[in-house]
Amino acid sequence: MSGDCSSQPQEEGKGRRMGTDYVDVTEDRLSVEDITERATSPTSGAIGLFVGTTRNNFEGKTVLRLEYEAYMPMAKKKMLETCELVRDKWNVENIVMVHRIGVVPVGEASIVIAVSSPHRKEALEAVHFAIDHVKATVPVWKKEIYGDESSSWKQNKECTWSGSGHP
Amino acid sequence: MSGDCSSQPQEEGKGRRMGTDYVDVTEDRLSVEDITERATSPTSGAIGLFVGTTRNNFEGKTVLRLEYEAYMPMAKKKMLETCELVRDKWNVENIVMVHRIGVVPVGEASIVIAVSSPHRKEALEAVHFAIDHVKATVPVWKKEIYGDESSSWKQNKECTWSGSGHP
Amino acid sequence: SVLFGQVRLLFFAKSREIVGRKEAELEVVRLTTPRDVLQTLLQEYPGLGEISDNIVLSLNEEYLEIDDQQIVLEAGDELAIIPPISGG
Amino acid sequence: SVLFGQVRLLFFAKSREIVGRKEAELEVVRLTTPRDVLQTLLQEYPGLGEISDNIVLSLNEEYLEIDDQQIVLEAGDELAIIPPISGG
Repeated sequence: MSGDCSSQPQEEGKGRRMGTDYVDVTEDRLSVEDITERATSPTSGAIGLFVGTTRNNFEGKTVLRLEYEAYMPMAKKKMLETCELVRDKWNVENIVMVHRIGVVPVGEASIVIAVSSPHRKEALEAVHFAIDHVKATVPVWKKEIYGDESSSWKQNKECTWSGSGHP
Repeated sequence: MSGDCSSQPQEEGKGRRMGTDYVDVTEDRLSVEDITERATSPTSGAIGLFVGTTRNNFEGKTVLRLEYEAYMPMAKKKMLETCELVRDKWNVENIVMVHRIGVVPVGEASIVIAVSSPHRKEALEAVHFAIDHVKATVPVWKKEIYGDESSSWKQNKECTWSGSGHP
Repeated sequence: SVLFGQVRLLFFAKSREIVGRKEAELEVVRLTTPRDVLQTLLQEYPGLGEISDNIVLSLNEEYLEIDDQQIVLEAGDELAIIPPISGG
Repeated sequence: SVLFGQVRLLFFAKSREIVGRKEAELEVVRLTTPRDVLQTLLQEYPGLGEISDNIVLSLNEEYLEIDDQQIVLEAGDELAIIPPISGG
């Protein structure tokens, strides 16, 4: 169920720098090092990153593990659309976003987003926008499994069709 | 010249969560993975990171390498003060900041800052503030060595006693 | 409004658990609306009624607006049931 | 304004290159100002004149404000010459 998806390098012009979008959805453990390396550019001195990690509790209940699933091709498509929106707003070089699916043990990363830019303000703002947009648009689902073996499908508050008042 | 410096865990109260400040100045290559690991908390699902990497050019000149030096104890002290200011402003858990000194090859990281928080907005804003404050206050110096073996001591624009109009 | 063929259905997360399968086929009409498609789905899979206020549909990997006036379905189209997302 | 002893001087970056050493001792008075300390430094190390508009001093790992009215130096204090910083 793993695979990657890179867009063509961005053309110069329209205020855009050269740079690459790389998105992936994978069952493998995420390597922050590899993702940082992929975002690194010899012409951009700043990399902003967001790492989402799984928590060990929810409203006082012990979380044993998490299971993620994705609508794989659409998830990658929406991640690449997020990259496009980032490039509309900020002058960034490389954008890397990788989501892990399957069982993700507590404390491990479920998503890593890295954006390089000549300017750290743009790199950090772009990462912030990117994770917000991913949470609102990318078809990936998380199920929490609790200590009593009960479980719950989570809902991002950024998701506009979530039930209000739901977790 | 390497060493580390951790503060005591923050007490609860005054709006502060439990958490640890860890700062270091080292001649070793920085591991984004290790620093992320150190910032990770089972109770905080978001980690914001900033990675500063060395660039291969400055105003058209090829940069061969960079050399950093630090006023070691004061640098760590100012980094810990930055951690304190972050905790005054944001609800964060662990703060990790490591600066590399000595020769840093082009493309490698000179600084990594990682902040974990229950809320990604706070983690990312805290990282942004932290790198801005570090650039303005931590006594570390960077010398660029160019292709013609000329060199230049750089000046952060955030440094209030820089010469105006200087690089 | 003549039935013309089958689209491929994909179920995810809670909708997959309710229906008990990941994929199915659905007989549809060519000119329809997202709301009518949802009604057809609920007739076929009544269990989805439990979450019908909180699902959206996607057609060929694009979200459909539930209030869209008209959509055109082609045989082989991929229609997915998307419960509230929780990635990141 | 009597000389009372020596503080430890630390030079970094360009100031280190100009002076040609990392550390030195400086005879100082006990009650003084950052501006007077800088003047004493410039007399001792005239080469620093080139960068004197763009350095600050630190005393025992705390920045001094050049306009501070009075500082008290103790023997063994650590006084550092801090050219514009460029970390990060």
